[in-house]
Amino acid sequence: MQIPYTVTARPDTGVYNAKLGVWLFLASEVMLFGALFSSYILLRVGAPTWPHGYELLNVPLATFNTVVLITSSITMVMSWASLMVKDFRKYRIYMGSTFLLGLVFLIVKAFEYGAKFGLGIYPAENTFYAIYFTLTGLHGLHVVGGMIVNAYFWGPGSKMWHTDPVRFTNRVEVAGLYWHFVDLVWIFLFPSLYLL
Amino acid sequence: MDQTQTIDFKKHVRTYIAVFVALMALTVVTVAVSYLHLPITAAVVVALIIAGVKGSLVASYFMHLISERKLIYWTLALTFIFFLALMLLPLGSESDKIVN
Amino acid sequence: MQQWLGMPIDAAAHGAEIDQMTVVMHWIMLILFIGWGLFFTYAIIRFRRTKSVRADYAGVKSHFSSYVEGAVAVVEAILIIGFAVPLWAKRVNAFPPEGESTVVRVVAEQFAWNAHYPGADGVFGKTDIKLVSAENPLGLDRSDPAAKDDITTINQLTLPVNKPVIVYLSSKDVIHSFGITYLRVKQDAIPGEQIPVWFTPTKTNEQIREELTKPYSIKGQTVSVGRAVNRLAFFEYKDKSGEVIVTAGGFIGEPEVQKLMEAGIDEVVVTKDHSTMVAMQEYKDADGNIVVEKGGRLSDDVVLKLVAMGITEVLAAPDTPLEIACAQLCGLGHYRMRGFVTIQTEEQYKAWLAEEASYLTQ
Amino acid sequence: MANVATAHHDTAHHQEEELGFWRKYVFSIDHKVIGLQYMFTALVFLFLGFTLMMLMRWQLAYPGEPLPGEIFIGLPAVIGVALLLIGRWQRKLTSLIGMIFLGLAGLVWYMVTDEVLMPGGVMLPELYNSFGAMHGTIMVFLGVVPLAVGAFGNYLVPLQIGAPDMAFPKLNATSYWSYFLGGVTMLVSFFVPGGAANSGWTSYAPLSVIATQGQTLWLIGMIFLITSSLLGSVNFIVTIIQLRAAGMTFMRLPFFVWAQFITSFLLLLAFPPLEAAGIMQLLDRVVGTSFFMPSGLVVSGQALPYAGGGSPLLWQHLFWFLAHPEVYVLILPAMGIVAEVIANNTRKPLWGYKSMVYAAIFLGFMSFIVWAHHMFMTGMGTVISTFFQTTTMIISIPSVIILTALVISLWGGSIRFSVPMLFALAFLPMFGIGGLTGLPLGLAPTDIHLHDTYYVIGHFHYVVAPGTIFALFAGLYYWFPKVTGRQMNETLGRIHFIGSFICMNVIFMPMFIQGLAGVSRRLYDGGAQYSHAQGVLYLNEVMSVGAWALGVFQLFFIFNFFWSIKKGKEAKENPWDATTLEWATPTPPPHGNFLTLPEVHRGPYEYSVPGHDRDFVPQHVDGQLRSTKTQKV
Ligand code: HEA
Ligand code: HEA
Ligand code: CUA
Ligand SMILES: [Cu+2]
Repeated sequence: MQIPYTVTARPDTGVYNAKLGVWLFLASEVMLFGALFSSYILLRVGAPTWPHGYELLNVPLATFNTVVLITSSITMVMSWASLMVKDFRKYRIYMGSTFLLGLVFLIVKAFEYGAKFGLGIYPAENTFYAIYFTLTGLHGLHVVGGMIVNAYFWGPGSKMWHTDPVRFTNRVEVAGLYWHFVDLVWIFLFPSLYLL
Repeated sequence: MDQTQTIDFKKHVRTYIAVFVALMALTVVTVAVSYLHLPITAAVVVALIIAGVKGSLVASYFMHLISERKLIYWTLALTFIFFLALMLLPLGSESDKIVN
Repeated sequence: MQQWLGMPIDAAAHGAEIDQMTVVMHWIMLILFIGWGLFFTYAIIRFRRTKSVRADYAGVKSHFSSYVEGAVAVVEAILIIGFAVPLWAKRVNAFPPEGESTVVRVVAEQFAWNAHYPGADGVFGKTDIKLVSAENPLGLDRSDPAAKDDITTINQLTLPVNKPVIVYLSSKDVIHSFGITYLRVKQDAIPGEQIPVWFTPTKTNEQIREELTKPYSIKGQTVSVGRAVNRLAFFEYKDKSGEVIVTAGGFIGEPEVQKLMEAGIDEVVVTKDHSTMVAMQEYKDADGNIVVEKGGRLSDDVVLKLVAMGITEVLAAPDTPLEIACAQLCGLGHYRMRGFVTIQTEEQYKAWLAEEASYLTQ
Repeated sequence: MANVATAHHDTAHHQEEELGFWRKYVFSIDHKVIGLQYMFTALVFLFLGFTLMMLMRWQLAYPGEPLPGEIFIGLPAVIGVALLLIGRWQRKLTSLIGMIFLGLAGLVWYMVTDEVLMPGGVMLPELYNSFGAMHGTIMVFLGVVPLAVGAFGNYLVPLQIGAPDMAFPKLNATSYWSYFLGGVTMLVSFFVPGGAANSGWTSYAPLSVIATQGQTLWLIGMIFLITSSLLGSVNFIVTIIQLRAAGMTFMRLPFFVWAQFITSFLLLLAFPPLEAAGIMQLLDRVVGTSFFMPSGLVVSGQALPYAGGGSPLLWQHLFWFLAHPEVYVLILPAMGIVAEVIANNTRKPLWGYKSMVYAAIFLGFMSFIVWAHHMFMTGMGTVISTFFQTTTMIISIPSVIILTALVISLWGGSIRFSVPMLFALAFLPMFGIGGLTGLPLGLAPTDIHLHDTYYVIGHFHYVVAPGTIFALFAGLYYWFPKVTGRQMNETLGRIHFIGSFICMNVIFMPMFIQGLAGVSRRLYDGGAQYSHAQGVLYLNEVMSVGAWALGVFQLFFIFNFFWSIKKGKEAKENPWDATTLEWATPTPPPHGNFLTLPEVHRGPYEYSVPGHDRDFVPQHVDGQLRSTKTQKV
């Protein structure tokens, strides 16, 4: 028997299953990163001395990455908007660029990490680097996850557009919610690690 | 595609662009401020305010929270409360230790 | 109720308050439980199917329960405001001035308690982990003038009675917990932190021993022959031919075990280790010479002598009644991470300090 | 109803032809099959956790005496062989479980004959600690939670709310398999050098960071388990909010569903911090970061190669941020089961259903801000300790409300002492004891004397063992006919109950005495060294004998369980004359549960409604009633 409200919204709650699902998932993500931020604060407050992020980390690169991620956010939302107006071609373009921007972000990150490793600096160096690598690393994994999803909806997954457009649009919206969250995390990560 | 959709599609896109510009601007600001090397508390306050604004922009417009259902609000409100507890209570116990 | 709860004797000034609060709480718990229990029991008996065939849709109509719940809330509020908060505040805020108290550093490690006394100058000498070694577990820097007169002991905390004690607690490796049951003290020792604890002992070890004195059975322990190897026989054992295999107090080795088995004896009584106990009264044998004086250890031969005299129960007390029990899992030796506390009169304590100091000079 | 049922039956057969064995039983996405997978896995783990404890109890009763391995291998071996015998002329399942029990016997054999950790059959402290840690971990994370939430929740929630399945069936399967992997990882950790994790289920740093390899696997296992719980909880919440049948308003949900709903929120929001902490501890252990490692650590004379600057208390905060809500995760579903069973067997509505619901919500909310009552002895000042003492006392009120409502529900009932009811009734006073003894622990001054003593062990075992475990037994006996279409044997059930009830109290009551005397927990020799423990040492043997006896009484359950699957006496469609929706489907429910989604017309517990001939009115049955309100509050 069919599971109700997979596509259409349930009248009294006003949402369809996947949407509620992803918001709940994001709630748990908030607690996950929350715990790491909390650890960051606790360690920093407890430390006798703590370096300023901009003394040790590459702010210009990170700023560039911020721009990249924000841009990827808008291309993501545009891809969804295009589907709303049934413009599949535009969707393909926007979704594609979202994926590519994600890739750019990762490459830049790779350079950042590489530079540090080159200097023989690893997470074990001190608690600052430990939390820096952990937070950015975990965020990076989230980017990768998002990119896999986006790639799927750009390529094979997009067949569904022709069979069940409404459902496909929902899926893209949900993927978008996740992607924006990843962006949102970075928006907090960037100042707290690099600028303070 | 029919008229009405194109209309509000255009409207949507305009808001998205606006938000995008705002985000860029704020990014520039926050980085710029960091070069002033303000005293740490001031710096934290500024950085968090800016990040907060940027965050809420993304959430409200890109994630459409502005026009979201109550159900979602409640879930997030609950999460936020516990998030605060997770931030503040450990700090509180660290700052209230037995001393002599 | 305190006895009834089996709370151990308390030898600290603040102990009574904690015990009293514990007792109060248990009374409340008991009353609540009996209250609910009675209602519960009555209900399941009265409303069993055979008695009440058709249930009553509404059930209880009164809102009495709300009052009960309210009452519980009120009682808990009183407990917090009236007992918990003030008591805790006394423990963690109202520290006595260091001048008028005995100040000690205690550094826990796997699996021992290192005590560090500031010595005559009342100043703790520097410590440095680079200096840590088997002989110098604290890493005390003897070259530091303040350290010259510092006294350090391992698993032994000697303190004067009726004078506040402030212990600065820390750990070298993992988290331990500094628990002294009879002093109602417990505080985690956390590496990287130094946490102060304070208490005022009100009884010396002698007094505590007196309190703990009770008839103590020195009977042996029955074990299967297999397990009796390398133990001392409690009775004399003969084989069928009446030849002695092992005398009372005799050592049971492999050969003895063999003989015992051949003799068809499968269970034997061996001496139990009573050496942690001391006699609390003098025991003389028939011709008046002392078997064990008051305070003497109940070593195996003493026990055997007493048994030979037909005494199986003596007035005894633990030799070291006050123990530091580690109350936080800290590794494989957690269970044996035991330190000893000796509470003495001011004079004895001074003497002890002097003695320790004398070792330093040589 | 009847004809509908038959209709269901042929659809059921129809289904079975469609899916092959693997798709149907192993990689199924049917919430009922997944629920059963959870149930069997969790029961086996419960038994393993118990076995570890039976071994430990030997060391506690007879410190240093060689352990009679044969006996302890015997228990699971006997069960295994017996199940294989039953299985010979029964379904594959039983034989499978039989082999698993033989596997358990093998595991025990491996451990008791391990010359490194058990030279001459004498358990070494390392092994004792490792068993203690794994007992706690297995019982909490691999036993009770998967059984209470994964099994009961999965099987019943969709049925009780009138849904065809969970909202995300594939996700559901994923979370089971993630749990399974977590379990396997934990099992593997028994075989690595140094044995399984041995730093307590709390894994306090720095001890856990410098511990043997087992700890690394423990952390990896936990990450699987946490992932599983997160996926599960999202699924439950969406299912309950979105898939309620027409007319199933929130205030018409069975209390059990409410319990699962709140539990899911606890899992969803409390687990991530432990996941973060787990990752950090893993990094500390593997790549040498110092999140939990302060500067200047010296272990056995050697300075540790850590940069330092970390905080051991950070771990405790993150751990207890999960672990306190976790303990309510252990109790809420149990309360839910007990509520169902009591309503059904008193033949009357729950008293104060609404207040119970609100209390449960409040309980769930508060449980996030009391965690540091586990940390009173870590050096807390007045302000923060006052905060946590207050919240701790406040959180006890909702529990009081729920328990009181359940006790009052008995009043005016027509009580059937069926086996499930016996367990449910026993739950009340047992939880009462456990809960009440939580109060002196919740106030810092009294906690000074009781912290980390056997009093704590007694406290929480009264809530989890004769509490939760009994509730789970009640549920197993109660819903058995729903799943198998057969009843479990009454007499065996009663023996199982009486035996377990007595043994549980023989085991856990003495713990309070030992605790008040000041005997610490986690002592390899049960305190034999300490003079303050001498007076209560004899109790160790008493408790151990109790534990072994408890083990023997479980045989009655296990055999009854598997025997009844095929041989139990046939059960009616609705053997307990229950009102909730799970009984409105045929037995066993087909894939998709309902042919036409039911419509709900009234509250969950319309028993003995005045002016009705039958003493129960199912939720889905139409027809005007004098009162459609759930009942007076
Ligand atoms: C299901 C699990 C569960 C539950 C429900 C509880 C419930 C409570 N717990 Fe418990 N607790 C644990 C599991 C649980 N706990 C575990 C596992 C630990 C140890 C962790 C470790 O260190 O390893 C622990 C430890 C623990 C501590 C730390 C002790 C220490 O380490 O020093 C504290 C301290 O505040 C505490 C307090 C409480 C309180 C106040 C409640 C309250 O919620 C209780 C409220 C309930 C009542 C007040 C009962 C009311 C009911 C009645 C009175 C009805 C009676 C009915 C009849 C007689 C018919 N618990
Ligand atoms: C849900 C949690 C839970 C449960 C149910 C139990 C159940 C039991 N526990 Fe557990 N225990 C803990 C959680 C739990 N424990 C924790 C967290 C600790 C602290 C660990 C630490 O120190 O870090 C602990 C510690 C602990 C100690 C202290 C060890 C120490 O400090 O050194 C002891 C001592 O006796 C003990 C005993 C028991 C006993 C006898 C049971 C009995 O009640 C067991 C009852 C079990 C059953 C009745 C099994 C039922 C299952 C079946 C019958 C299987 C059927 C199978 C099929 C049908 C396929 N436990
Ligand atoms: Cu030190 Cu336990
Ligand atoms: Cu708790």
